[in-house]
Amino acid sequence: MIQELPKISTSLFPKSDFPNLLTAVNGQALAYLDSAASAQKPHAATEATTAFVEHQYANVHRGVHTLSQLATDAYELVRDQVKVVLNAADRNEIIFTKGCTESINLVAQSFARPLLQPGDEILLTELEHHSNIVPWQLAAEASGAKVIAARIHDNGELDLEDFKAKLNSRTKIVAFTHISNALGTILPAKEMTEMAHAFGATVLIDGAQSGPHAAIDVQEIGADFYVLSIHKMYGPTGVGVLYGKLNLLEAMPPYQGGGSMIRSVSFEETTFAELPAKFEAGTPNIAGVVGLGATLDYIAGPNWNRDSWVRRVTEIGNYEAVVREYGVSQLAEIEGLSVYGDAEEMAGIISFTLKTVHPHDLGTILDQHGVAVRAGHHCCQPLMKRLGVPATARASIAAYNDLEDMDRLASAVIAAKEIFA
Amino acid sequence: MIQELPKISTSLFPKSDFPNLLTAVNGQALAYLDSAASAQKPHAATEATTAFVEHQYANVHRGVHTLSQLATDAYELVRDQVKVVLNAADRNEIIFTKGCTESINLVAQSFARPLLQPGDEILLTELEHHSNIVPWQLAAEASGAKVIAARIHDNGELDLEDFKAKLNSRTKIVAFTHISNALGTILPAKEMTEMAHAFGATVLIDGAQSGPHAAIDVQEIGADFYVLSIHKMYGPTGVGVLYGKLNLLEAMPPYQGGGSMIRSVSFEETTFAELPAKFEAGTPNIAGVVGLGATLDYIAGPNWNRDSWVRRVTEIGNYEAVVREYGVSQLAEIEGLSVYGDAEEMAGIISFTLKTVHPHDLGTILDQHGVAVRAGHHCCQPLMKRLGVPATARASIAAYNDLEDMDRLASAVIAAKEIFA
Amino acid sequence: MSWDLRDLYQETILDHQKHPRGKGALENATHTATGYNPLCGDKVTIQLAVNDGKIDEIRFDGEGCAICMSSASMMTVSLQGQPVSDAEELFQRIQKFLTANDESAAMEDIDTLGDLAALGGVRRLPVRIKCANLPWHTFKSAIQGEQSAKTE
Amino acid sequence: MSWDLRDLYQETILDHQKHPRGKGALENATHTATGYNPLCGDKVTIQLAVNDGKIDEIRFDGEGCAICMSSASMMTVSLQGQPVSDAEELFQRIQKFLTANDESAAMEDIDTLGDLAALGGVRRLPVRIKCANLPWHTFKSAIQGEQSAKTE
Ligand SMILES: Cc1ncc(COP(=O)(O)O)c(C=O)c1O
Ligand SMILES: Cc1ncc(COP(=O)(O)O)c(C=O)c1O
Repeated sequence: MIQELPKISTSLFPKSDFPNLLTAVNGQALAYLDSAASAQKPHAATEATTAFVEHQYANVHRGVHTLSQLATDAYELVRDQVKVVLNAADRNEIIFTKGCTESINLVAQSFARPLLQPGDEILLTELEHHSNIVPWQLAAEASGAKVIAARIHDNGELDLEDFKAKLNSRTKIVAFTHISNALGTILPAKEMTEMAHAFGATVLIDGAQSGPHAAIDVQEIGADFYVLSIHKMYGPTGVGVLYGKLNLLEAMPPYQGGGSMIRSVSFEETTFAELPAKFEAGTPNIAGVVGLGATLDYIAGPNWNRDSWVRRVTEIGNYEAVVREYGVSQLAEIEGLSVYGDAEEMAGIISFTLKTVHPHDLGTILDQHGVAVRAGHHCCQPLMKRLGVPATARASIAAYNDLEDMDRLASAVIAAKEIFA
Repeated sequence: MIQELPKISTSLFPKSDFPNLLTAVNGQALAYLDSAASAQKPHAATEATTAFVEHQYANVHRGVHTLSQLATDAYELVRDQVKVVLNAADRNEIIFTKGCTESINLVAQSFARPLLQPGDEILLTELEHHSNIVPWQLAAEASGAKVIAARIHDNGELDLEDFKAKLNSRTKIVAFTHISNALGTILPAKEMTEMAHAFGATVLIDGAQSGPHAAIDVQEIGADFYVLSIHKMYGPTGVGVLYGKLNLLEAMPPYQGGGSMIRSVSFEETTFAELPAKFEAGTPNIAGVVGLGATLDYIAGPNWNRDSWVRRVTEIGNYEAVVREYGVSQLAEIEGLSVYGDAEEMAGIISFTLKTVHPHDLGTILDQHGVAVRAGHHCCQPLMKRLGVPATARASIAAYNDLEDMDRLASAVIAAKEIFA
Repeated sequence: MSWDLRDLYQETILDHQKHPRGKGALENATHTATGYNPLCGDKVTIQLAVNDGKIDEIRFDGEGCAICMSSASMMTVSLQGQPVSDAEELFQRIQKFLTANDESAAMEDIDTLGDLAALGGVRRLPVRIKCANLPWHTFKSAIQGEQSAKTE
Repeated sequence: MSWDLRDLYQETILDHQKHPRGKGALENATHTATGYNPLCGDKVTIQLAVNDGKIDEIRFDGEGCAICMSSASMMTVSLQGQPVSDAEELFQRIQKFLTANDESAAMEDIDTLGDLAALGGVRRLPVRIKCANLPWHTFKSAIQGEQSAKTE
């Protein structure tokens, strides 16, 4: 894809903006290549969050006093920001959850479970993360529906023919990941959504890995639901996003009951609040949501808007592709090393195995060299089975990684190989 | 209860430990009397959390690399700490959720919903917060069970006779608040639990308000489930606790599906992980949980244990009772002011109305005097109906409040009265 | 205080709160709607008798804070006997007055508002704007034939 | 590196990994259990032929990292032909060796462990202790008549 590697001397996000990247691990400088599991946090956003907690904090949506109002304003402002990030049509389409996993469970329970009839089908893909499999299995079990998975090609690309062949009039839900966390494959989300809509299915897209690395336009894709995990977007833990089309969210029953999601409560009858409150029962992760806002500001710079956001994340995606390409070229020199995933469209993930060294041992040895990678099934056991490996080692690239991190990765892999020689 | 008011010159927790308390609001020093909605956070805990995020952060439970291990250790250590706070028998009885509301919904959906048969009863009290009503209504609706509420006396005390009379062999769940957030009433949790158990019912206790203000011993109470909201315990938002007896949690199906909560996943069959992982699907609020640990350290001091924890929170409860008593005595001087809730056992909450001034107006006027109280139904609409008021003003007291805050409250109320004279 | 509470609780407001005009039920109402503010529990019912495009009678009832109750009371005074089209136009002016971000835009029509100008104090307190606005939104719902309104 | 990887991947470990002893299926097994490490996907099956309180035969099979596979291989060597009671006692010693918090307590019996002492490198890497321990827990499950084990 990339014709000529540009010279990259420093990373797109300065490492010094992320204090944890400067931590010494096992006496080595850290080469953090596990951002697909969770990204490190910019100091500026942590600081802004602390400032909020220490100068504007109170509970939201309930109080007439000043702090409560300040906190509510800060919290709700972030809803507007996320609307821009996803290009949603309406701010009430943005629901804050505790993460991608909760967002998917919410849709599986409040949308799918009441809808599904025995014999109905939920179509997934072989690439899915457990968080985009198990919630559907639970809803299917409760309703007698079936979970089905579209196959992938050996290079990690989705087999679009098989996907198409598995769509039919019983297909009620289609759920797939925008970017595979285990391989890095980018799926043709718009095309798949159109195919699914042709059969009347409702489409949920798992954006856990696309959020931080690609421009997303839910209207252009046509997604019915789109979910994000903020801790993977350089933001705080315990925050997620559910985007849903207004008419779908409006028609859905609430997921959790509690404070803030009601209009009126009596022991005889309870009526529910409008969107988005209906799906945000209880005190939300106020500081986390405010921290998300500060993180978006860090990523896109002051006074960002839709245009500058799209430019920035496109730049990030391109940068990471360059770093990946370089890393793959370095690893390719190592005999016995296989990289999994070689689709046309790849995000910044390198999944690999080494003939003589088990991924778990590789993980430990790399760690001793200060190189943090993930080793295991990446919460994708069905995919591992499909690839015929128990596990892989995975280096995932973020905007703060650089070519040197790739060099460190390659030389640590060589060192591992030598131990087992 | 308190014979002689000790002289209190400084608060139990120094205000200067809580930066937000030093914020000027409307040009006035802040008298923050809304801790029952959410408590302010000690700087020491915020700082410790930042140190974690900036030096040890990674995702938990999945990685072989050093940061992942450090993060997992830090996260799991807090589970041991919470076990001590509640005096649970086993660390696997402690599940981290996003809040009290989620904890109750989890039990309502995973425990109650499969158990309940048409005609079964769920017994609550008239004191309950919407978060301890609506989840049960949702479970009851799905199963054909009925939600019933035990009455209170006019002084806000539970009518134990009525509670007893409403228990019967159809009562499957009994859920009640340990301390009323709207009135401050402390309920006889142990006695009520024993009464409920005599009919074979399972008991959930809502500890949202007891967590920060009272010593809790789930084994001594005999509670089957006990839930906490950490943001009310001076800790971060987006973290809650579900305590459940081991045998109950083990027998329950999972609530949400996703990463970490599985043993193995295939499209044909999925098996679930052991406790506590089974109920912690997806990436948890890692920084929030670590922040909880730091908050407990702040509250109880370094190297705390069960004994020193109990001593400390008992001291906090006693201190707050003294401040409350003083506040009530000041307010009692104001003609037309009525305090709601006058049970034998009261926590640090003062709920009141003023004849000539609507609580909402009172809230605004107090706020302009720098006094932050809540005005409204406190997410307790059935209780407001029972008391025959649309709303009350509520001053809630934490360990950082002092007698001067009470004086400020009383004089601001007098100012409000004058405006409407 | 950086700002005087008397700006919010002006004499006019307190007067309408203590001596509400147009309060009570209306027999032969052609339009009725009830509005709620779920945040604070305020509740206002507006009843209208509209004939030939004119508001012959208007009444309010309900329970709420001083801002909400006096706003309702002043509203009945302003709308009583008005053509519906003028009432709707006044609704628009009130919206601009209470919610326009730009202070000078908000103040443009202040001279045409009479007693209603006393509601302007809420502009400084976003959380209370809903209180002032609840009767107006409820009126709007009533005239449009809806039965409930809210202000969030 | 602050610590030498050769401490973890000692010659003994690498030798057992490359040339596993006791690997394969056992016919006429009296006890069988399979252990999983859900974290990394390691899977070990242990089969035993126990007669008159003695382990006549022991085999392992499965898939996993070097630590896990060599631990299993060494275990078959140590337990082959041993009385069950001795095997259970060795299980206890291994637990202490791998998991005792106190370093000197852990090291007490090191001289009695033979090749197994090579597993000691994992003590420095808590996340890898489970790898070394999985075969042992699976053995324990098998002898107790359970069919599955895990190490978390
Ligand atoms: C008694 C009681 N129960 C439940 C809750 C709900 O807690 P949260 O909103 O943190 O989930 C609250 C807090 O508002 C409460 O006071
Ligand atoms: C593709 C994908 N989907 C879903 C998830 C689940 O996200 P979380 O654990 O933040 O809920 C992840 C992250 O592990 C992921 O990579």
